[in-house]
Amino acid sequence: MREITYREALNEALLEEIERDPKVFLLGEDIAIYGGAYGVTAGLWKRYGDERVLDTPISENAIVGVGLGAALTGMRPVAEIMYIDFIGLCMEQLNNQVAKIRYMFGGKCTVPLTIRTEGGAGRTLGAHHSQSLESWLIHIPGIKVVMPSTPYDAKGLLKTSIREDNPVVFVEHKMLYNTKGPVPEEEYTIPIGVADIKKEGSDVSLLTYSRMTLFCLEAAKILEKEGISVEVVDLRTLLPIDVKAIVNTVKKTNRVIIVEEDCKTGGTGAEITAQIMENAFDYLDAPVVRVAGADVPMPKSPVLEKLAIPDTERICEAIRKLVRR
Amino acid sequence: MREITYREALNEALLEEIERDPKVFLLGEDIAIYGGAYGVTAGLWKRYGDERVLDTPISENAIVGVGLGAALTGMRPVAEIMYIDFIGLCMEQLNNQVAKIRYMFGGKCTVPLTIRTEGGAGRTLGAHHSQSLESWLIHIPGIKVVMPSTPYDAKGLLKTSIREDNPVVFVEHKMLYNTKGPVPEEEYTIPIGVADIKKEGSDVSLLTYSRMTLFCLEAAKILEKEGISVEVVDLRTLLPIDVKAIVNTVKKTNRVIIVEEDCKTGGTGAEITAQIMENAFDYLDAPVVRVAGADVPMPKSPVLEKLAIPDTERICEAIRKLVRR
Amino acid sequence: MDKELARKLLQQMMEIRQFEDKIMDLLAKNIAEGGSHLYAGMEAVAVGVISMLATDDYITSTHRGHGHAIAKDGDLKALMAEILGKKTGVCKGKGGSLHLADLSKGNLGANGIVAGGLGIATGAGLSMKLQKKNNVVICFFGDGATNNGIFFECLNMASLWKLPVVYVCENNYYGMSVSVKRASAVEDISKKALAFDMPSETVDGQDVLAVREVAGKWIEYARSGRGPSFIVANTYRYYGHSRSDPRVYRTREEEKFWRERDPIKLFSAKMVEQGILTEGEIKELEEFVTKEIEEAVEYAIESPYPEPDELYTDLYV
Amino acid sequence: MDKELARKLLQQMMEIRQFEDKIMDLLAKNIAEGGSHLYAGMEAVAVGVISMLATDDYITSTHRGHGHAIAKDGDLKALMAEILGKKTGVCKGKGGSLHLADLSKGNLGANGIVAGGLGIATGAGLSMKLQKKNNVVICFFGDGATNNGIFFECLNMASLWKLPVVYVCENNYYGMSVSVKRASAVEDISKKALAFDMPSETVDGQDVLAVREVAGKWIEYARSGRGPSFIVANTYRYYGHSRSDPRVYRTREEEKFWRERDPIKLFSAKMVEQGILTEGEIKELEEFVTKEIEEAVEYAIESPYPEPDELYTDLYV
Ligand SMILES: Cc1ncc(C[n+]2csc(CCOP(=O)(O)OP(=O)(O)O)c2C)c(N)n1
Ligand SMILES: Cc1ncc(C[n+]2csc(CCOP(=O)(O)OP(=O)(O)O)c2C)c(N)n1
Ligand SMILES: [Mg+2]
Ligand SMILES: [Mg+2]
Repeated sequence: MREITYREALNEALLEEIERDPKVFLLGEDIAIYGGAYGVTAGLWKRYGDERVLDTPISENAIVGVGLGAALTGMRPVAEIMYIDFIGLCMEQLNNQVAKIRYMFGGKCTVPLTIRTEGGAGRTLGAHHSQSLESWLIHIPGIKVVMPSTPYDAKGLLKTSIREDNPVVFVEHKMLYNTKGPVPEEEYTIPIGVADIKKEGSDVSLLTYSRMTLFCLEAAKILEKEGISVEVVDLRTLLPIDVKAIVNTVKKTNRVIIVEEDCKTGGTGAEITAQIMENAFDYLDAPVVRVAGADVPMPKSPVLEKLAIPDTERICEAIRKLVRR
Repeated sequence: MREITYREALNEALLEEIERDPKVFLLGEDIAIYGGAYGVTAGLWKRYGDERVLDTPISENAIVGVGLGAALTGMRPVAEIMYIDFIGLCMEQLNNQVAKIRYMFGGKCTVPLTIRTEGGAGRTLGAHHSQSLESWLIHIPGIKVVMPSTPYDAKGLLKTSIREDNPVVFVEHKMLYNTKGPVPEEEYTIPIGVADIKKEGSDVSLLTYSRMTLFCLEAAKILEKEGISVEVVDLRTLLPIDVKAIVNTVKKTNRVIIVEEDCKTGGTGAEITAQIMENAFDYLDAPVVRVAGADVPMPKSPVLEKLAIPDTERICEAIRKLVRR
Repeated sequence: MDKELARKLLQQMMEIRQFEDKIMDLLAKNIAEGGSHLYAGMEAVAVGVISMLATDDYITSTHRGHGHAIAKDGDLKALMAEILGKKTGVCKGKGGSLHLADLSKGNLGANGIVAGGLGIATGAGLSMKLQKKNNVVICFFGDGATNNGIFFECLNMASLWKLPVVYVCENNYYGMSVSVKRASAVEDISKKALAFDMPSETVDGQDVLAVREVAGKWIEYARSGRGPSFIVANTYRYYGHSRSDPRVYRTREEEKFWRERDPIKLFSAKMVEQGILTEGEIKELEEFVTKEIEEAVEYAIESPYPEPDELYTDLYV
Repeated sequence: MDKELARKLLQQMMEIRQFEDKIMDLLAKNIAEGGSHLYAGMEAVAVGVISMLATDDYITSTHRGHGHAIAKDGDLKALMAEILGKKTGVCKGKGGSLHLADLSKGNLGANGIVAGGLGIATGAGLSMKLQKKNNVVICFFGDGATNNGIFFECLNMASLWKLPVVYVCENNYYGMSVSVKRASAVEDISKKALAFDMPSETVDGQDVLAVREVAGKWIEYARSGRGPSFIVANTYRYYGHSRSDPRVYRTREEEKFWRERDPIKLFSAKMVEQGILTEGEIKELEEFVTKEIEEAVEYAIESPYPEPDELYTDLYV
């Protein structure tokens, strides 16, 4: 199969959905002429013009609100918030309006709105351009939250997200855009809410998502040589989360490490831990471990940034320690 | 000891701190002439005028930013965000600026800013005036988060918060303002980060905070008659959380129920569960249970609102079930 | 002035007034619970503006949204039932007073967040433009809302993209308790449109015909593709912000001044003067409305609450 | 024109320019990592405005903040070290290019968030007023920032409360790639102040003396308690928004036009023409600055990174 980058996969998904449905249009900062801060929308404006690919002012709260208004009245917008670090500017519209409006209106509307954004550390951009804020999002009933790790998943899940009649926040990772992977030429979609076992194993389970999936796979490879069989479960969707897949892997290995890039306290791993506690407690041979981001703003210094998020070595150590327990 | 309401206790704390420190001033919507949407600042403007009690325009993001700017340059502001439901409007300033600035600046400043707000359901105000969003806050390293349940705690903790050189978000509960409790006449403060055992018990521990503490105490009373001894731990502070107190109560009773009003998924109970998993797993005789808010926007209808958050009966049932396990 | 039209305008204003007075009553009796921001006194704005719209045009409303909902052809029974949180409410009892909405009537919803509807209105305007529909969107909000960031973000976008949105500021001189003077650097709110080269006009919000004229002009302007506009309608709310509000921030004289400029009285007097309606007809109309409202209240009170399992429905498609 | 002053202004502008050129170089060599938004071309704004301040006056800066930091008496070594994330950096390597700050010099910080510093500046202004200090706050931000809600919220408060803040919009005609024309309903950004009855003035941002004159006037206005003002300084950034930016959104002719209006060249020529500085002196100054910057780079490169345990320090008091 051909290999393309995560960025190209996303670009293809957008292009195909623009082609497929005249109601789809994109709006966001620097997505048109510039092609997006990370190049995801490159070429689309040239091809489709302002009517389908719209540069906006730097007005995050309005971008989300306008996306909602368009979604309520017949369009299928894909809004971009350039960095998830800016999501605080539109949390009101996202949480109070986008997520709640269908419920508040007694189910008498649909909100076919996708909000694309991007997060994560790795480029030493400092505290305002490196965050992982997905745990805020999973606490918002009414939206769905998707965080793919591979080009294949990115394309298939973005297409599904755009076709959803529910609002979806689609969180990309800045360090994944240049990663490559197989993506078929033919049309496909991936359902929201289904985890993917990226590697089977029997001694310990790593539950993870987004960029950390890559680190987990590296760690699994290293540990394999040490005779430890590691299962890597890529959750892909955080809301709704695939509880069944989580329970199944716990039943299989009885030892779990959650690997997440976000700050540990109040992070996504906490919810996953609670799900395991509630649904698979009796299958645990040891307490669930969280390998997570440090509870600090992201420091600029490259040496500190590296320490602030999990890396392969820390994952390996956690696995060794857990298996010994 | 004299008994006063939660509202009066807060009012006293503000008045005393205004008197004590000329750098303390209050700003927020309708806090001056009107005395605050829930009357907490009643009388203060009349006594101290615009220089100490400042009505602002309806500009939540700027209120927090202005509070920060004042805190960095010699003042000790207490900002009010009328409902926590509006916090999405100022999450950018809170998360990116208020919480991170000291760290980003290499420790070369302090941020003596208190942000008071109010949350919770119970008045059938619907989805935009009934939320519990504290789990977003505990995921913001750099701030502290306080949520008192009694007039005594409210007064002592608010005074400490105002005196802190770190930013504190102080979350009150709309259904507590009229509750009464003993509050000494003389000056006192309560340290941030210390839980309070509101009732000792030996069979099962309820971990809770804010209004739910009252429901837990009611449930404990009911269960006592059924021969079940319930310990009620009021966390009081959610960030930092009192891990020691949590571990101690788990060691004592080996059975834990977290009672929280916020939406369950990604809620504060998830983090508490993870803390127990990591620090007291071996002392658990049964999985930790979360009795939490439903994962829906708060419905208006009084019958649905009641179902959407925990009540004494649901807590009692959870206790009975857990003890039988 | 067409008699049918006069009757319609008057009837809607009366419906709003009596609806609100009734809710005040229900609140006092603890039959209605929770907050309700009452529109009484401001009827000419909602009725004047909305009467110039086509049925498939859109509005967005506010926390003070009963008037807009009624004027946008809302069903009185379903609205009253919603306010009581009943299953038969226009939002099945899930929204309540702060979230009245009816997409089938073009009402994109009241909003518990001040300025919370500005984005929705602007997005609906963009949507009309992209779909090449010639519908217009009316965006209602208060004077206080014009100090919130999203107000400016949206007006900028609307003007930049020439969207068919008419922004209508219902200036009742106060936010909750904070007067325009104490909250806004400009007392003349229409000046805010200068920051966006957007045409603006101030109108007497107690005079339903004046409102109609101004609204009609700018609706037409929007419909013909010339872009957005900003109307400031000066008006007054009779009741306090909430039931417990002792209204210390305003004087009884000021209240009296405005009560004398009551939109229903003013319009009734004018219609009688011009011989379009008789006093008898007006009285009849009033009685008709009283009956309508009574029926709505009865319907609402007798309606059942939602079933418990409704808690989890309607969240996702 | 005082010779010492001329030398100081020129030196600061040269320091900024060479600092930026050097960073471009370090980025290309992968010695500097991460983003750096370069100020080259815009030097006359920071230097012109800040040279009119007292040392205990405040500024807030932007994502494009190197120029402001240098002009506000920043230590070149500590700034360069910060940009490389070194322990000796002005923020101990924790902030980086986007978060340069030095409270001891009155620099309340650069900001990774567009318009993120507006609240801080406005709050500092309120703080001065409440403390009855007569210090002034300069708030820098770009043209793009004037479309963000908090910009409007803050200007409203500042005007309402008559705060001693001078808001300085560095209009370089583009956000990242989106031109003012495509992002703002008014091309003349100074019009935005009309929404707040705030005085405003537009100035040639390439002419350091013109900037000084205008800034001086409004700083004095603020200092004497008359309230805030809004300055729009028209200027241009030479480099792309980031290193990889091919600058397709603007023409090479436009860039050439602005390069010809280089603030350092313009000011140097004027000083020579007026006989205040000789070409030789200017050359000498340039060489002096080159040495300074080289030393700063050397210092920064040789400085150690923070120790691992620094990860957890400086979060709470
Ligand atoms: C974002 C936000 N801030 C504050 C409130 C609380 N609040 C509700 S109504 C109101 C006053 C609004 O004033 P205005 O916009 O003039 O409308 P009016 O009530 O006068 O009709 C306030 C402050 C809110 N609902 N939303
Ligand atoms: C709130 C926010 N939105 C978007 C960005 C991404 N971004 C960084 S700089 C920039 C352009 C800013 O334009 P302007 O204010 O004119 O400043 P300039 O870069 O031209 O100096 C953008 C969109 C950001 N940092 N913060
Ligand atoms: Mg008002
Ligand atoms: Mg710019």
